[in-house]
Amino acid sequence: MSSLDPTGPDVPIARLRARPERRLWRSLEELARGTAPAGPEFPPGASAPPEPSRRDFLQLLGASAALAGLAGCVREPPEKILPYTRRPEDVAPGNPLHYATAYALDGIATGLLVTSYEGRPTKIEGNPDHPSSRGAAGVFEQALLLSLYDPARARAIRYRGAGRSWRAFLEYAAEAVDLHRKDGGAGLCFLGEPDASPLMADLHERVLRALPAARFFSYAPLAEDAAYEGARLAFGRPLQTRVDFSRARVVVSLDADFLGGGPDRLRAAREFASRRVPESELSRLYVVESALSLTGAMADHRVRMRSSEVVQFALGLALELSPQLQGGPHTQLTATRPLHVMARDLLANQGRSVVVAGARQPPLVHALAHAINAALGNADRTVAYAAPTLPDMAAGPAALAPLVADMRSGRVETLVITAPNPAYTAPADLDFGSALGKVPHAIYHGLYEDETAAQCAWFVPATHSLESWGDARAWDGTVSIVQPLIAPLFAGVTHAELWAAFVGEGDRGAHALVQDYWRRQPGRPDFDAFWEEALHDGVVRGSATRTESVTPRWADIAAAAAAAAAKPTSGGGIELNFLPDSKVYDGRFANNAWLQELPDPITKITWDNALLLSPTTAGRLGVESADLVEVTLRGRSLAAPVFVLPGHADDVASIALGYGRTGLNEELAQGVGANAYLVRPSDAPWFAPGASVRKIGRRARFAITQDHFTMEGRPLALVATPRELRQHPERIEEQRAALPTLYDPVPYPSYRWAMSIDLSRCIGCSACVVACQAENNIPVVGKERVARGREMHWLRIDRYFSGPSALDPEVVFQPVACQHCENAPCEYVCPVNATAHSDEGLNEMVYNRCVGTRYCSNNCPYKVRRFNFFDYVGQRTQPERMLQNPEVSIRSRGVMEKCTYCVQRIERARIDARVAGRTIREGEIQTACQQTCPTRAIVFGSLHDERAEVARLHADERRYDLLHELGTRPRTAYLVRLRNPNPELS
Amino acid sequence: MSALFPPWTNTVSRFSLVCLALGGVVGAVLLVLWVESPYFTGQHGPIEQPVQFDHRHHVADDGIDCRYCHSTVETAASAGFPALSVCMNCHGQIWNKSPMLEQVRAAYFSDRAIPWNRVHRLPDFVYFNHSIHVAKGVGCVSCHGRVDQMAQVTQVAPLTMGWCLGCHRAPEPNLRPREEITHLGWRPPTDSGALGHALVAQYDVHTRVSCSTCHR
Amino acid sequence: MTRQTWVLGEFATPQGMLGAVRHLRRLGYKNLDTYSPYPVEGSSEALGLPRSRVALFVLVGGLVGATLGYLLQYFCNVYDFPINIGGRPPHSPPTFIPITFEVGVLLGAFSAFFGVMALMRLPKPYHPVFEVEAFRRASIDRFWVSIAFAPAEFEKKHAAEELSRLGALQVATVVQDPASIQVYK
Amino acid sequence: MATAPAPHDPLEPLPLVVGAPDDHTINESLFQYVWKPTGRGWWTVFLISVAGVCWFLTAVVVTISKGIGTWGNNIPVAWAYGIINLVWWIGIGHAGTLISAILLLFQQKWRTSINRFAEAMTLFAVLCAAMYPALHLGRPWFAFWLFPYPSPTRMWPQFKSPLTWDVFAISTYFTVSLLFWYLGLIPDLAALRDASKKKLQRVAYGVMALGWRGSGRHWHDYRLAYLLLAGLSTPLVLSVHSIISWDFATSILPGWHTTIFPPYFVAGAVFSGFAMVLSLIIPARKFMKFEHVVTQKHIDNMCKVMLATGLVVAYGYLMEHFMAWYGGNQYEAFVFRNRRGGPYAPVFWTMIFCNVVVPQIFWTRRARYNLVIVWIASVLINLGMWTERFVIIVTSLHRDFMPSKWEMYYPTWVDWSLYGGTISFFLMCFLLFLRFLPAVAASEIKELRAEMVHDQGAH
Repeated sequence: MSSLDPTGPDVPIARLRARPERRLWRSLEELARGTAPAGPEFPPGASAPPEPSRRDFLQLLGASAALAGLAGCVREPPEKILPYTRRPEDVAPGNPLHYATAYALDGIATGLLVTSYEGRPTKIEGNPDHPSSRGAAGVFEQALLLSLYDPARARAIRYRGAGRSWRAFLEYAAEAVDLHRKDGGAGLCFLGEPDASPLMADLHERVLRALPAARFFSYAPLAEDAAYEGARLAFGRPLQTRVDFSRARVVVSLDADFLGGGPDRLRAAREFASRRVPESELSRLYVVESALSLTGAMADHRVRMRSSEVVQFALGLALELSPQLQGGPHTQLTATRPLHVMARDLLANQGRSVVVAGARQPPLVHALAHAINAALGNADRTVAYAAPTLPDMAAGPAALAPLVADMRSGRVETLVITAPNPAYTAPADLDFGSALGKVPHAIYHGLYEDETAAQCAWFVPATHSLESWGDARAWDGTVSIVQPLIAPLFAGVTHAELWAAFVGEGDRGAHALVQDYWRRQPGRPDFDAFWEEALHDGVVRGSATRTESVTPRWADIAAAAAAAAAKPTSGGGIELNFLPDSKVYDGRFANNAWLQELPDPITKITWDNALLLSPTTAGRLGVESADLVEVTLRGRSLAAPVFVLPGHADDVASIALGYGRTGLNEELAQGVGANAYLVRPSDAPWFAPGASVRKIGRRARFAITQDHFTMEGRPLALVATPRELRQHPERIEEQRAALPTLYDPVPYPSYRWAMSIDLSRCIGCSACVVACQAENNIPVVGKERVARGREMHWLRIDRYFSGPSALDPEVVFQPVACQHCENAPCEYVCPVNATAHSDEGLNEMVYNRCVGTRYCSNNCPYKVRRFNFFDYVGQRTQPERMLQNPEVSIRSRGVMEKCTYCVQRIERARIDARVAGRTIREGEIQTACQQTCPTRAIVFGSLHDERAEVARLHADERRYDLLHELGTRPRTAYLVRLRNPNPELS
Repeated sequence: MSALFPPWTNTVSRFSLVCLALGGVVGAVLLVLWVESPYFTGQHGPIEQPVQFDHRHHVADDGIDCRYCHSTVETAASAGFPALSVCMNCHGQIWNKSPMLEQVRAAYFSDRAIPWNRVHRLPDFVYFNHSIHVAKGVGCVSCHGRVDQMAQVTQVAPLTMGWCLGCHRAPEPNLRPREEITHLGWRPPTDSGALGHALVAQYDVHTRVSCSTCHR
Repeated sequence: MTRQTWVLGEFATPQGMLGAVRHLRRLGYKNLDTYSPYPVEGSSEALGLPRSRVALFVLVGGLVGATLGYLLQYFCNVYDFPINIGGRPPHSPPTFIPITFEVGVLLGAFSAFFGVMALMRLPKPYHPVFEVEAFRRASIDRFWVSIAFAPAEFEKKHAAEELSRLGALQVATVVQDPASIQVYK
Repeated sequence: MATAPAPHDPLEPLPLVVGAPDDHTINESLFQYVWKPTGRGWWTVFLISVAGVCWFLTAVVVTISKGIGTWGNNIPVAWAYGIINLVWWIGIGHAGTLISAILLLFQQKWRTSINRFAEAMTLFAVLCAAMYPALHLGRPWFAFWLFPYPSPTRMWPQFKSPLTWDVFAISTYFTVSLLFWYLGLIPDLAALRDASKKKLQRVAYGVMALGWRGSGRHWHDYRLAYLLLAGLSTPLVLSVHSIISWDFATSILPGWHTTIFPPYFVAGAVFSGFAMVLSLIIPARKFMKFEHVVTQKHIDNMCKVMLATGLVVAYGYLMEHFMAWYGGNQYEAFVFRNRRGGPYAPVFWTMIFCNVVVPQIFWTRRARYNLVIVWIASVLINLGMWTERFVIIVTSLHRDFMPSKWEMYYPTWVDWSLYGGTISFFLMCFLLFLRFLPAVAASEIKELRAEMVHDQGAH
């Protein structure tokens, strides 16, 4: 049926193949050959950047799709049907299939469950069986889909710009290996990103067996070297720290954004959130940091300070808490009040607390954290240690220096780069780009022909993770097999294939490589069964690495502490902070429109990064938000717009990495934001003193989705302490008590769909926003239109600053989508019945009936309705159309749209249930936002069954209705955000 | 004579006024009728297909069940358009030399899909699901007509929303025992009303007219 | 059209015209009519016209319109396709009032306009009186009186003389038959 | 065009018709410009307005081909210029009906010489207004869905929506105004038919006159019908702007959701309508030499009406702000604080100046007698009433319940072109009307004169 396949005959599904007797994944492997559409199919520059000119061109391109809304009243020529020539066994057109796979970011994998229609992956979810995911997925995982179909991805293998075949490259690689044999491969270097993949480790060894002198380097701009160094300092060997926040009653974060970043953030968020609700013993979070992070936003007490002062703070804490360090040098740090209180709170919760140090902090802070945890007896209770999952623990900017030195001195003849875009991400002082010029045989393997590709002789396009065979390991070591969801859309080879080329196996195909590796592993009598299970579950059971108990080396720590204490706190000037970006990470996602248009959780800025300053500092510098300034650090300078952020530390400027890309083909990324790598020093990659900020005089224009910070004293996102909740239940009661009405209640005999959102659990990570965008075919509109207030996200996360001081605000997040009011104000103003109520209480939006008066939006007090001001469908390029969810209508120009509670999922579940002659089970329907939510803040279900969790939450003491006094009777209920401040501090 | 207008202008003026008035009304009425006419809804004769596939022969003569070719009708939204391999299951053995089937064989062996022309087309914003209708006892014939008597398939139902609503508001007349779903010639027993109501109860038929039933 | 004769008299003032009409009526003349550039007070009484029926038309039209207006809304939103709109009852009289009123006014206005056109037998671009060239001033600054005769009781002479005696500035006679039309002075 | 205050005895009422012209001269003086060739002045203004209309059409094409995105609208400000201009034009239209219908019912003689003029203005204003509801739709090609007709989808309009009411109100208003206007035109068309020299003109006006011959039997029904139409128009005109105001009043938006809107919108409509009549008729009477029928008396009266309605409007503003403060609803209170001191405060204070301060000058006779002052004031009041709609619509929308979705609204060139375009269209229609149709109801003037003569004869 046409409606199930909006891409029509363009999709090469007719060429899918399957041998009935084979397993599904084999059919996918077959699928992995020969379905790559021809390059010329795509118009030049079809990646739809937000400039109008190209948009016009693309409107013509997509005119047919844009007419979808008209289809009802226009007779069209007969539509073509392209059936399979041989239908794969398990594929019923219109019925999705789900495959387990995994995606590794900086080498650590998150398990995924991917939905696929007729061989087109259309949605990504977390894999419930995977330890790091537990069914959740973050913004990066959710947005993978778009980069898979990104038309800007590299299309061909090139040698000095000219197209080459994979075969040609293999010959070249073989020659290279022969050449290097003479000196054992001394001139051969591999630069990869940290990777826990067993297969890659194996290839690594095999290359060394052939060429013992070959050298392997790892580089990731956001690598967490300091953590391993800290462990080495504390325990004598690098160890991986695993925190179990679900056991911690008191959490002290020393500049650690464990909710917003880090390899295991999804699990951390889940566990942390589980302690933020009254059902469990409420935990208390202290955060010490400079720039306001997601973790800082969740803090019960937050202490702003320069990143460089955190070490002193940690020292002070350690001295109070760990007797083993007593008698050490007395730090000149004037111990602040919160420090003592924190210390007391930690002491009161020995074995039930945890101190975590941030990756941005130097090793000593990590060591001190370990020391404190040991002193408090938290080790093996809330925090455990294990052998690192990552083989290469020195991967930060510093680790890159020796390689660059060799490159300059010409000692590197052949350099195989698989690390993402080092020429861009390498610190400026290394000048990796020019060094690369000195390497005669540079081979770059990447998704895009980016800044690095431009400097390399050879370019080999990489397959996207969803197109690749391979394996990966989770933070706890659990192995996942990475299986492809679709044949490479553009010519590409996997990381493994590339390295295999240097052991003469480059032509075997990634599938063979990974399968052979695992076939060779001992202890698997029935390999096929193992393999099948591993693919099906997405994890290899019992492959997690075991934790071990260790004891700190107090003397070493004390010595290091003494040294640090002796060292005066870093000098004057402004301290420049470098932050991982919440959206483009280190810049690798810069061409992903979903992420670029996603509002930053804290600043709500889209399509940009900014130099963050505290109100005080901004005042002192005489700048305000959107002023362009020149930041100078160690003689290197950078122009960036200022954003004044409450809660930011004084005399500190923070800027996110990953912007200001100049990638050749990544048109979306080009010129978005400022490139902080240009001023990032390799010896101080996270924060450096002595920066100066000078006002340029020009102003930038931010596209901010929420430029008003406060709630204006309105009862929107309610916050309370458990005590207030006990003492003043009426304050919540009056936000939910039934209001008088003239109307007879409308009966809802069967299901009564409803949602609840627990503000205590929501950490504002925004994964739900991207999930919603992916599930519901929500268009991207570009910076200009976001700035005009025309963003299309059905679900937005409001961020409010509250509290007495604008310098130390309390932050609260509130996801707001259509509330599905039973007395919906939007409905009675629609002149054409385009929005109406279903017999189960859904507020339905009928796109094909909408004429676009926009009256409903005016009358929606929550302002959650979105309008198609232009023809956005027409702007979607061919590959982008392939990712559209066939279960959701494409909206034409001029119609309203909004959250539907994922009605397509409800209807599918209903039909499945009714065909099977049963009712829909509790939990059978998950909305996209709910399914991806790392903290389980969103719950969906039917109120007609009191046992349903959503019904329980609707009856919760913390439940309230948004803008309750209007009497709209929303079906979405909110649960009051709980704070657990320390009485001594409040 | 000095009158500005000759006498006949009286008749003309009145006549033209009447025409003006009637013209508007009649035009509107015709428009309303036209959009529901077979010509507009597409019930206007068969649609040419690349291959002369004759349902009369396959269904009536050979007695092949609908589900043999449209195999996902009970499990999926789409009834399933038969893959060429399905054709070849039989025509690999019989008529495997027939020139009529040359195109089919060529397509099959060259692995190229034959571009058929859609006959029953719903707009893209309508989500029709075969499986649920079949499961609740709606026969193929109710919407597709006596395909077993069609040389080339023709759209017999208007497929307008009004037509859909008709059945969703009163499904009884269109229900039949599940085992008769694909039996195109099936006639309900004398008092079809009673059977309809019985089946509604038996199959727990619960037709909905909420927008999201079909529009998402 | 049967043979008919019109005798027309032109007067300088409305008073003259009215006087003439009253007199002629007293003499028992039927089928009198007056012509003036603007409505002249008392002409209706002079012509002895009954109460106009336009008012009745408007009343009926308005009531019918209002009823239709309400029924239309009731049929659409309550009877034919009731939909749950924001939890409001499908049949909510208050919200039906505005359209009921508007449709009432619309039909009322239509019946007033087309009603009066029908009563005046307009449009009628041709009328025998237009045969008299001088009659053109009837819409500008002159006041005319006409007497129409069926062929049976044709008293052209007397009528013309009466009009002149009553002070008509000029008198004209239009004799209209299927064949030809003559104008006598 | 300033004429010094006419020296005359204040006890003596101002004349409605200057001098004692006979019917013939009235006829000649009122129709002369239909016969004599058009002057250069007319052509200049006309061509300018035609150019404006072409510009308007380009803006329309852009809007329809590219989408509402070419306007400045956004979420939350989903309505802006489209609706502002709609309300403004409808309001202007109201004076016409008021003058011709209500003043007729109240037997105000002074309506006679300006009603035709005002009715024409009504028609063209409503035409301009009616364009916006269609244009501002996201999918204007489906505008017909707002009308109830049996469709294959079996869907009907939703009659609880004020927008559906608008459809009926505006179309009814236009139709009734047209009938009323045309019925009034008929005797004058007949007069033109008979008085014109050129054959072509005679035939053209003859066709339009439908064969009217001023028969006493016709006048008998005609007068009643005309009166009844006036009787129907009077509640209609009140209902139309009330319904327009319900577009806002029935919503839940702070600043919109208020019961005072209907009366205050109607008053505002009359206010702006009279302002528009004045700003048009003051030049017109000059250039078309109507001073003898459109006298100082008329202008004086209209100024007084504006003063009165202006005071009602001022009271409306006062009440809004008072209730916002007194009602103690924080959302309502904020919206009005935001109007006074928010980013759009300049527009708000312009409104206060034009609609509240300016009309006060009409307390003095000197101001009412100085045509320059009157004209400038009336133009300012038109501007003021436009800003009023801007304030009501934009300031209420751009900061409503959720501070997280507050946005600013800035119009685009398309917005401005559409606004300027309708003004040109209005002007064009008006010039054509002045050129080809009797702008003053001659037969009614004659009747009026006759009555005056009669009255004088009486005492």
